[in-house]
Amino acid sequence: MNQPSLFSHRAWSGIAACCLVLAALPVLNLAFADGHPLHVPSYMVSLVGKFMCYALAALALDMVWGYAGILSLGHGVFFALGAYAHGMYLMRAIGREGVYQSDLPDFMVFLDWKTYPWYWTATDSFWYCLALVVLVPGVLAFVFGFFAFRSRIKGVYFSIITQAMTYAFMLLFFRNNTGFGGNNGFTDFKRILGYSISAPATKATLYLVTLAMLAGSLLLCRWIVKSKLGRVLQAVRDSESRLMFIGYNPLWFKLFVWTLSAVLCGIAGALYVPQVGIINPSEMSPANSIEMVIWAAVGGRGTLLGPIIGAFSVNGLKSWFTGAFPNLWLFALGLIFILVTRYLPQGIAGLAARLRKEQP
Amino acid sequence: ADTIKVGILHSLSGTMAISETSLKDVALMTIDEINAKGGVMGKKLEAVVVDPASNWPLFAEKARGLIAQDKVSVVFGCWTSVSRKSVLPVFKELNSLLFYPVQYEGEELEKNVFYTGAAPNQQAIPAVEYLMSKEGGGAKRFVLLGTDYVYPRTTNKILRAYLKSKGVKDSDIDEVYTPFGHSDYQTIVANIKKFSAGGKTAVISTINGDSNVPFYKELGNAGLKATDVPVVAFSVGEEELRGVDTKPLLGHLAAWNYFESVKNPVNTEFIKKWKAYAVAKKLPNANTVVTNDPMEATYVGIHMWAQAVEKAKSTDTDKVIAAMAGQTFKAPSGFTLTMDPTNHHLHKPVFIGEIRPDGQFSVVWKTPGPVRANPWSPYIPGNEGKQKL
Amino acid sequence: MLQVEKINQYYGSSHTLRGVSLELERGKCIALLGRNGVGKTTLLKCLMGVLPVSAGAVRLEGRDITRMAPHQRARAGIAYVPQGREIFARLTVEENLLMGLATHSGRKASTIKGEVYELFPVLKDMLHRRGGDLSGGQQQQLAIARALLAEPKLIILDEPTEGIQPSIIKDIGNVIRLLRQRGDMAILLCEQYFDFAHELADQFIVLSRGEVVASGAQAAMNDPEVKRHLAV
Amino acid sequence: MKKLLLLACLLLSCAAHAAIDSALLAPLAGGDPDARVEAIVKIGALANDDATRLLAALKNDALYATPDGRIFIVTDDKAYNPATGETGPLPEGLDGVMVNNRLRGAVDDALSALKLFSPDRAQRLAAATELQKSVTLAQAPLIEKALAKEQDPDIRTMLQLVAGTANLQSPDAAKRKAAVEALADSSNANLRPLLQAMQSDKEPDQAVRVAAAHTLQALDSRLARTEFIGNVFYGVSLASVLLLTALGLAITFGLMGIINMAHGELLMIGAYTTYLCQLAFRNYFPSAVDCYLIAALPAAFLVTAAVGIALERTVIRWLYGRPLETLLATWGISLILMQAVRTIFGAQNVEVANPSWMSGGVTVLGSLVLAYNRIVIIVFALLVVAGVWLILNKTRLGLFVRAVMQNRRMAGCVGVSTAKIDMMTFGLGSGIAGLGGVALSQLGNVGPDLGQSYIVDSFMVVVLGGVGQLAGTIIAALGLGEANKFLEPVAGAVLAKIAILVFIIMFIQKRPQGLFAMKGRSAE
Amino acid sequence: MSANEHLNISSGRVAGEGLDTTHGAILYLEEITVSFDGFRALNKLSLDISVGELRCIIGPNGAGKTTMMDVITGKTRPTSGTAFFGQTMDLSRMTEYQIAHAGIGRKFQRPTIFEQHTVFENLELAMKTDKRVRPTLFARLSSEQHGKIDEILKLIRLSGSERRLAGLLSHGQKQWLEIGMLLMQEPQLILLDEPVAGMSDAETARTAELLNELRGKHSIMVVEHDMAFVTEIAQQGVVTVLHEGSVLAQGTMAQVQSDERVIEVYLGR
Ligand SMILES: Nc1ncnc2c1ncn2[C@@H]1O[C@H](COP(=O)(O)OP(=O)(O)OP(=O)(O)O)[C@@H](O)[C@H]1O
Ligand SMILES: Nc1ncnc2c1ncn2[C@@H]1O[C@H](COP(=O)(O)OP(=O)(O)OP(=O)(O)O)[C@@H](O)[C@H]1O
Ligand SMILES: NC(N)=O
Ligand SMILES: [Mg+2]
Ligand SMILES: [Mg+2]
Repeated sequence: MNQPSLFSHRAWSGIAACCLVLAALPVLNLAFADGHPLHVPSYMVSLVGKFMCYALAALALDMVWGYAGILSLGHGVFFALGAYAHGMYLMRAIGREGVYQSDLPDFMVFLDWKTYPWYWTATDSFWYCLALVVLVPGVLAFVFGFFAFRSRIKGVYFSIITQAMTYAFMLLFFRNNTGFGGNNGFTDFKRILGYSISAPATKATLYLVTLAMLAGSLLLCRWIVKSKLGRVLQAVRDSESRLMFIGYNPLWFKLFVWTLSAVLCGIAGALYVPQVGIINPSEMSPANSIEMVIWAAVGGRGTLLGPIIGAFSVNGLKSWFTGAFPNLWLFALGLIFILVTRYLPQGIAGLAARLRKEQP
Repeated sequence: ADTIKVGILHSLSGTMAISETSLKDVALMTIDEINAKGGVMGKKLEAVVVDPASNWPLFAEKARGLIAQDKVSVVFGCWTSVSRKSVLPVFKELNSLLFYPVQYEGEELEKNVFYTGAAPNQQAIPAVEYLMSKEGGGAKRFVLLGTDYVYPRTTNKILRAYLKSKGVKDSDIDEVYTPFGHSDYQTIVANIKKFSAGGKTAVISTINGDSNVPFYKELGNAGLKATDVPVVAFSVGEEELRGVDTKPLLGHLAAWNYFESVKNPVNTEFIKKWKAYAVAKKLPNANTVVTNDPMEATYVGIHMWAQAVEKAKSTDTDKVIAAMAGQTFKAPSGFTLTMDPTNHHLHKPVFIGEIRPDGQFSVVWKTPGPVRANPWSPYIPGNEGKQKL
Repeated sequence: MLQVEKINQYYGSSHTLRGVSLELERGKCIALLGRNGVGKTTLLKCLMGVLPVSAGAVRLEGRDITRMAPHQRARAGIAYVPQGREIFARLTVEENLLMGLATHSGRKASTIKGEVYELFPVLKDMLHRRGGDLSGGQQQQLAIARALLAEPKLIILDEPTEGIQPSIIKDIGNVIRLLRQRGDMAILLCEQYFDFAHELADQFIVLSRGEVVASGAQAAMNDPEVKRHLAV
Repeated sequence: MKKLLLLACLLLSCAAHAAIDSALLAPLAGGDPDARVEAIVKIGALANDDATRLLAALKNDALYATPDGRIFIVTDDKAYNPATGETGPLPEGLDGVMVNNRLRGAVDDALSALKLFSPDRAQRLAAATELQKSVTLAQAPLIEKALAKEQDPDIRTMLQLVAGTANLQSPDAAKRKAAVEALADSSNANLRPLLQAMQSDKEPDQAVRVAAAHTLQALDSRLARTEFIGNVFYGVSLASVLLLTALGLAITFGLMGIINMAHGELLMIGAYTTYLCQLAFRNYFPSAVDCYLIAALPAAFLVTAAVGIALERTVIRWLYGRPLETLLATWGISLILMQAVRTIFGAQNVEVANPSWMSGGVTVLGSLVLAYNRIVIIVFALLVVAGVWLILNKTRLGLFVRAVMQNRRMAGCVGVSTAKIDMMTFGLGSGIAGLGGVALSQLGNVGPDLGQSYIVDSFMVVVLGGVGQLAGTIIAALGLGEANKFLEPVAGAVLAKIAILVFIIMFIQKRPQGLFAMKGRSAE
Repeated sequence: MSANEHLNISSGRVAGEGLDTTHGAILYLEEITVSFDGFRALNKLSLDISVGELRCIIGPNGAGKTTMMDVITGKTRPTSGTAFFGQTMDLSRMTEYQIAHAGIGRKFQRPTIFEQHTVFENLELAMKTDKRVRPTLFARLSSEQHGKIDEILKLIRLSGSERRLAGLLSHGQKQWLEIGMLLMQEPQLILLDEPVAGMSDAETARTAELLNELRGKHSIMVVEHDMAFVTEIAQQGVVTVLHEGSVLAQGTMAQVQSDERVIEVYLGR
């Protein structure tokens, strides 16, 4: 309405172009043989697929951090729970092809478990697990958020308890007896919905689903941010108490984005597992959640596109540096973080906005 | 191509860098050594080093990159079991080769992996046997102390089954786990002390990584001496002891398939080369570098692979796998190690060493010769007859 | 004492101060008048160094202070009572007062002169309360007391009577009069309360949209021309 | 059996001769473990200075053998031949005599039995204490003999307990009863199984059983008390570590609002400075090496403060008022610092040894060992806290720091050089982190990742206490330390840690601003 | 544009749904005490406001005026005493947003607006609508609502500035914006804490004019230190003087101004 439009026309065309290019990658990978100039190596495709999952997580984080001012240092837990929920299905789909040739996953055979524990009930259903992907992070976030927001926990206090939460979950999942494979987590998946997980076509499909989810989430988030609710969220960020005096109950607004964000993050995790092939508790380590925040910050928080750009650039650089300068890459990455904060206070997206202003 | 590319996949940053960095260096040294002798099939080896940064999904990504992008013929790498598990599907999918140089919990056999570290029966079981022997102190009670993850949990499960088979009661076994990076061992050491009041006790430590130093410092300061309660560790070697004041640890034990202190010409040569390499490459603390078991396993693995390639006259994965069967190598441990034709594990000797004040180990027990690996522990029901690929 | 020469200031692209000049002598009080949003506060902030000026010069006792940081200007003898009080909310009243002594050293830096308590007795009762817990008017009093403790050569007051009860406004008026009579201090008073300013000032200037549109001696303040610039 | 032999020999205690029969020595160099143990027992039975010297040498790895089986005690580059009593140059082909735990145990037993009759009080006391652990019925006559000779009251008490322990297995019921009663004041946990056994049918005598039950009860309650006190101590000790690691952060984060992810790396730099000080002392003042810690304290403070100031001047000062951005920049700094240390010192841990005055511990209440390094660190933490408190509350600097952090612009307007205060405050916080690093180096690893393991805990402590509240930080550290140590024995380390984290989450619900919340209008 | 037209827009309801004002009073404070660590900011304060009344409250700095408003709006919980909105709503049991929802609007002593939002958005957020999550998400401004915002913009003379960030306004402009937000809320009871502080004399007069227009349509409570302004708006109504947390005097402006005690503690001689 009276808002400057969130994305300019140029940004819209940019987004569309990016989507096209991204969508073309797996197609080129399948269509052209290795060696052909237009061939995209499958390594590249799986890398970009992984980055898109990270980008979705960063986008989710930006909704709470950038717009509602809630800094979560524990989003890794939602990501991982989504991943574990999907992982349960993938584990069941291994069937008897595990090393112990049992109906149970190898790690359960190993623990001498004879049946699935109750929380594995029905996880052989793909759709049930998809529901879990949404429900588990969603319900956890809702309950956690409800109590935290109701107690009016804010700022670093909130950040730290989210960190405590993810840390606690990490330790819990590290225990073998928790029933999620302990430190090794889930890996060695064989198939999804009957299709071999390592088949190029399956991979391309997963990739495209991820792309669609990312683009869809971007649109959804944009719609929310541009609605009046988006403005209420920003008011929560800036002056929550003032908002109460004009009649809004911040609790439900916060809870809404917080839960939405957790669900998006869970979906990101669910898409991540089959593409990366492993989920284990280290995804819930506090450092991982902080890294998500870093992606959003580097890209520019409160901009929707920024976190996506941030996730791609930080992870892209990390992938490239760790191969190209295995001994020096931390210097380079660290320096980039410092320079971004120093010279690009609004992140990469802010730089883009500045350039646009300077040469209209 | 006029070179053969080999991948090196060890964390150079993050929590595992502490252990894995030196494996990368040993691998590079070994490759230099092979190249100096003319390479393999007349081609030089070219190492591609990447840093998976102690991040398991990154291990998988890097493995894929090495195989698919850099087209390496073989990868030497991984330390933790979870990093191995995370790259396994990649190696299977792309049908490539991984050489894994670290002792591990077993319960695994993969066509695409060669395990040059110890399986439980090549390390844990003999160590416990020793502790129960008269010479080892005749321990009757056991504290199984480990970091909370799969290697310690699995090892302890096997050990518990083994101890039971030897008539040790459950009440004489205490199993204790600490989180990764745990640094406060006051309570645990006090509890060990309490437990040991009930009879001759030994501690079997599968503590990994950073927690070892605080554990040993606490042990030393609490006055628990090796003559009272010996601790045998499976993840503590010369490299880890570099960070500890070992004087109070005199007599505590470790079980490995190699110690730097074993005396034989191959080892002398190996140590000399390594020290010279460290100085030449200006590695940090080059004048105090030590060798250890995973380093030896790396060294052996690379040489065996080179031999197999020569034999196969190809770097093709399946041909190399075939040629690996029965490969032998005169290892720094002083024995000639053989690659088992059926289970991809090495036949290795087992040594038990006591910590000396200088941070080295004096060998107090060893097997007469190399032992075949049982990756599937026979003490776990259902594992019978699984020892072959 | 204070010379301001043609200073200009921009907030981004909006030109807030346009060539404002003024001159103030020791022992004199100048009133700065103008409607809401014309740039009074901005001008005072520029004098204190909180905002940079893009052109022009500020001189204190002949010394060019245009590029000095606020703390250097404070040490050079300027004290500032900002609009909105800017109390150190989590310091006690006493500590807030001690902050007023930040430019002093030695014993002087730790002794709060009794005068301020005579002027603002309420502060004495509340020495150990946190600044932020005070009522609005109490905070305003605290802010003035803090500035006076610095014993400045130039005191800048941005709407000092805002939110203060009538009797204390009278007291503050008396203090300003006293300071003026003492003759060792120059006073720059930005005020919406016309009668108050009229009573105390020797001179005045009127700002409108960042420009000086009228100025003169106290007597000229009641001119309809001046009033016109203040009316809506 | 072994002990019986030893005793027999001891009691016969023949006159000392100058040298040891080489036939006795020969098995030591041989490969038969049983023969070696037997040899040690026999040598111990000689009970003369030469035997003591030989056994001590064996224990300290100073015993060597030639390939033909002759034994030498090597000190510096002289070889003493115990068989001949001659000292000469080192013979060809000397090789250390292998000692393992079993042998070491035998040597210890032999030595402590010898030492019971030593003229040195400390040695006798140590021997008596040692015997308490392992005494058997067979040794009872020896103990009685020592008891008869002993004058020192402390050692007598100890020996009485030892005698009691030995006599528990006496076939004579009266003796057993006396022994059980004598042990009523013991706090030796090793007695429990014996006493417990005496409760069962294995003990034929009813009176002894009753007495044993009494003693066992007394012992148990004493042990329980000891355990409780032990837990309190462990908790305080953990708290002191948490406090030292969190204190610097309480300043850089709590007061300045910088989400300082590089805090852990400042701890690490402090620890590495300690390492360098130790190296320097080892190389240049080997005689004073035990004092390296004293030098390390100011050094670590200055080095980390300097690093902190450099960071503040180059990076952080651009970020005031943008607290969330500090997270990103300091994360970058932390990566760089970690990798820098890895490049310079290697990825492996470096060794930092406790100075000898901090090694070991003091035994209290019979069985509770309070490690010296822990005690020192508790005291050190108290001193640092006191210092920080004084600086922040009793100096003008402290006032300015708080003022600048609350209202930077106004602080400038009243004449405070905010840039200088920022620099000094960050330097102070960093320097204190450096001191924390010194303490950590005495407990655990010194490696490039050192900081990473403490950063999460540090933030929890600071936040739980209430950001900007020094007193809160202290109480939070203490609370977490104690809670952890009382939970750990019940739940195990992993569940205890999870429980603590859940507790933190719950606690913040009750106190959304931390333990010491700011109340009133000023809190908004 | 005069304030008159504004009144047409605001529904002009005096009492809304659920508010029972059968006894004629909209607000009752009874024996309210608020203490902060032993200091009594309010001391057994009793006060009531009738429907449609414009009540001026004066009193020395620190008398407890702002604290009283804090109690009414739920920001501070009374240590003892009761506060009722209408006959039935116990304010001490309601949260801030429930109170706002029930129809009490407040302007703070220091202007508090959403600095990162534009002037327009500030008004939009304050507007009386369903303020729950779902309606907010799907809210679209009707042309009527749009018109209303425009009216208010004109009234507070920020018409040209509706797209400016509110944080960039001058002090006086922020005061006006906050008054505008209050009007958007259409509350039944308006609390104004020093509405003309920092306004020029002319602006003050305008504000007085506005309040005189609102009189009778809303119940209003005004706290001010500007005596000219208070005289202007109090007219013949009751002025209450607070001192040390309780009522010191009450009466018409003329009565109060001549009260010795009021002169002593507040007006000065
Ligand atoms: N940080 C800022 N960025 C952009 N514009 C600003 C900023 N601060 C103030 N302004 C604008 O500059 C103009 C002058 O503001 P200033 O605060 O100096 O006014 P003033 O004369 O003090 O008004 P008042 O009497 O209301 O205090 C106003 O129009 C205001 O909107
Ligand atoms: N949280 C608090 N802690 C301690 N004292 C407080 C707190 N809040 C208010 N006070 C004290 O309560 C008294 C009443 O404050 P209040 O703000 O209500 O005064 P007021 O009547 O609004 O004054 P003014 O006209 O100056 O705005 C003051 O003396 C103030 O210092
Ligand atoms: N395999 C191990 N040591 O994790
Ligand atoms: Mg102003
Ligand atoms: Mg007030």
